[in-house]
Amino acid sequence: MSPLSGYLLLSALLFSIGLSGALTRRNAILVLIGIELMLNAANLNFIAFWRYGPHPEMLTGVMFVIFSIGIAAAEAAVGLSIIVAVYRHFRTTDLDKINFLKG
Amino acid sequence: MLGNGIIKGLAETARNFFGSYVDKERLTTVQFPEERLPQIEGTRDFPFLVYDGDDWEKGLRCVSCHICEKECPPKCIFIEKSKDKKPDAVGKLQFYPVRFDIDVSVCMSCQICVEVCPFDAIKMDVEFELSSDDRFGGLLHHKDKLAKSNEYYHKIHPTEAAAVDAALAEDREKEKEKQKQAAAAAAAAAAAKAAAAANPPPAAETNTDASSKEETK
Amino acid sequence: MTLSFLLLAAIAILGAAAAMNLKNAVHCVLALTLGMAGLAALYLQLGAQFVGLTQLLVYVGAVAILAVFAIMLTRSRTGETVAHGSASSRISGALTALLVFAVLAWAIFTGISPQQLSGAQPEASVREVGVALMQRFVLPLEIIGVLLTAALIGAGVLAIEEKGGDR
Amino acid sequence: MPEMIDQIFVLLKHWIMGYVPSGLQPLCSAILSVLPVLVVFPLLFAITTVLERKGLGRMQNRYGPNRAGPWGILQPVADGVKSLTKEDVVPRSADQLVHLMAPILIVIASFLVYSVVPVGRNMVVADLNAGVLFFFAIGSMVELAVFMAGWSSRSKYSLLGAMRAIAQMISYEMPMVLSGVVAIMAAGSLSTVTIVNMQAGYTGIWPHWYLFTPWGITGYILFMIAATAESNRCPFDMPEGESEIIAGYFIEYSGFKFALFFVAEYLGMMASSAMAITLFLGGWAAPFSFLTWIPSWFWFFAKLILMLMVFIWIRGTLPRLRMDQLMNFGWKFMLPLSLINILSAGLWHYLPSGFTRWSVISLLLLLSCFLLSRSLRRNKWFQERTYRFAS
Repeated sequence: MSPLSGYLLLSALLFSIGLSGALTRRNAILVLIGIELMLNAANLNFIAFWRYGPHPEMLTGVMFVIFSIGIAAAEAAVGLSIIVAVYRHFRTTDLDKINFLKG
Repeated sequence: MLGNGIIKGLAETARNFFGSYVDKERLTTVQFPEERLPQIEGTRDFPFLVYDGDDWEKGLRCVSCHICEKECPPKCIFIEKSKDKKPDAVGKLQFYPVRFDIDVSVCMSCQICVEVCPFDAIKMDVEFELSSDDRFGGLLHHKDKLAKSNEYYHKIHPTEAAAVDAALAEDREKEKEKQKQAAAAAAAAAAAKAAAAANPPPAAETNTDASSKEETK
Repeated sequence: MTLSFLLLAAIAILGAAAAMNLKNAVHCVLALTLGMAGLAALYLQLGAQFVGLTQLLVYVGAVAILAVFAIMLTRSRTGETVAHGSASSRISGALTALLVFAVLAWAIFTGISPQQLSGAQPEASVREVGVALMQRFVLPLEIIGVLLTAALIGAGVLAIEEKGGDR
Repeated sequence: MPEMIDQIFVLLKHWIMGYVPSGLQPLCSAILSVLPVLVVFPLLFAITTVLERKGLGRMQNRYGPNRAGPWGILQPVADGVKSLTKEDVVPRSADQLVHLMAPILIVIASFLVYSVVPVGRNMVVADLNAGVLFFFAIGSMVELAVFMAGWSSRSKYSLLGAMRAIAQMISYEMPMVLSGVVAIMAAGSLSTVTIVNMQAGYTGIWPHWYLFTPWGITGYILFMIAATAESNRCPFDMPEGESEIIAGYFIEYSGFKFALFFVAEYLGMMASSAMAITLFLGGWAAPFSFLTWIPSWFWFFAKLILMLMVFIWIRGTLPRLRMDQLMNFGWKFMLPLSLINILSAGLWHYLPSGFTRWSVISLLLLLSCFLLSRSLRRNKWFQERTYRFAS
């Protein structure tokens, strides 16, 4: 097994863990954390491909990860403030109970 | 502009810092175990038992009436009353404490025991270095450690002690008067009853005289 | 497959798995932080120093603290935070994740030919990153700047408490 | 000969390395680099505590500790023995693992930041390409450790203290990073070694420290204020305000764990000072060109102790701020001023050198400082305070 596939496997595993968390947890904050985890798994892929792929001097993977971290930070900030706002309205962060639009 | 006050304050602390090395007058603290500030007269911390005369066992003013024990808010006093009576410093037969313990670790120095004592037997001390290796026994003071002479009381709280002595002397004077009157009345009655019998001199009276003189000297 | 890779991968997986399985939400966030720190160390190991340290700064310093603050602000009245969904949803979620992992692993094992890989350690010094940000990637950088500003304002607007609200 | 004394520790390390078999050399080199950091800075911490207590005493016209050893210099030893032998109490409802991890994490983070601080010429544990970023990244770990300590204790005081500490640290981390950015801009590098090397030259007898520029001194002052807040020192010590929340986030710690928090606080203070020295005060560079014969490491530690004394002086002078004052100051004064400072550093780069550059940039900074402090004051002066919970 080449070193690259090790990193890719790790990334896939992290992605699956994050996905399972995002699908099964009921606390909105923990769902957000799962999504962050999936995002980070993708970031690891970018770095691994930058390291072992062709043309590392172009820094494409590194740049992609830097922007991705920036977006993740913005997402976390907005997401958590949405959760706080939702909490203020519903008095809970349990996603199963926030079902106003369900009809 | 922001920061003027900060600079002023910094200058002040710097002045204190260097000044304390130059000018010893600035240092307001004393080096405690070696140097001590003189105690003011109102100093008081834990109670002690006053005795008259030289022998602390005989001269204790306490008659173990249990008032202080009952009044003590944290219940730090333990008294065991004697079965028999012994003559006190005045010579009158009184009960005396077989045990008189004060747990200093519990005492809160409220002075209530002093205020309720009708015999002026318990007073406040100024001794504060009471620390001990023994956590429980060392802080439970027994009768022998608590008993301190009236002279000591005069030394630590002169004004108060003089007032107490004066009051005691006055009480005794009154009592003497009363006894005299009683004796006179008794004598008169006795004389009236049995003129033949001679009046014996009251022994207690002379005793009281002697001890009160001794006290006030 | 060096020892350091295995160690850091173990830390990252442990942190991630704990973050998704623990009961207490604060424990989850702390475990996530551990996983993110492991990932940052992996970036450093791969030679991407700037990215690794940024990851540490953003996830350990900012996102974890934000999440913790959010948990503290939204603690449910009944006490402890809610754990998992119902058993059926758990099983279906885990199955989906397992399926995704199987597909990804299959793709990884069949898709890569080792001949294309370069072995040399590439250089990503801060200077090069900076030059790239200012030349090739200047437009994305501007867009990210606008996005972050918008996110800052938006988060503030969302989280601010209206005067005379239901508090 | 001066070069030899200057490099004596580096030469010593090379000499020892000569006796080590080649297989063990990387490991041995790492140990030899790390070990001095683990010895010197705790020692400096011990010296600082006794200096602080004696200095504060003198500022308040007291003697300070003078019993343990001659003039009380063995006081830290006595304190150490005391804290080591004390009982380690863990609250029953505490989160055991997190409660244990918090002091360990905070001490690790406090020690890690020293790895990028150049304490002398060629004397740095790791010359990282992104050293300053490493410093701030590791510094942000302290916040998490503080939260862990406060939350795991399950005490409302420690939770309040932790929340205050985190709010304060996040608010002041931004001005700290931004005020450090000017030095990074001027040096064109994130590596601490390069930044110091850029400042090590002399014009006549005067050094090229960034402190001696208008943006440098502004950045330095802002950095130091932010560093005071980051290390929870007076006047920004609300997180451990004794009078309102007893001791803040480490109230439930005792014995050695408490001592670890104490060590971490002082190590953080020293790390911030070391970073300020690196960024603005020329690191190990001598203050005048004719003093370069004195070894570089001496200059670094002399500057460090001087900075620590300034910290002590400020602690002895200023009372504690209120939380709203702290937040207003951080967000409405420090942050805008540090942004303007970055702008002025950029302008400085493009203006022709000479008197004009000096006066323009100084005027810009002074004016903005004046206006910001006025706006800070305006709304606060005659405002009636309302007490929400005390009616």
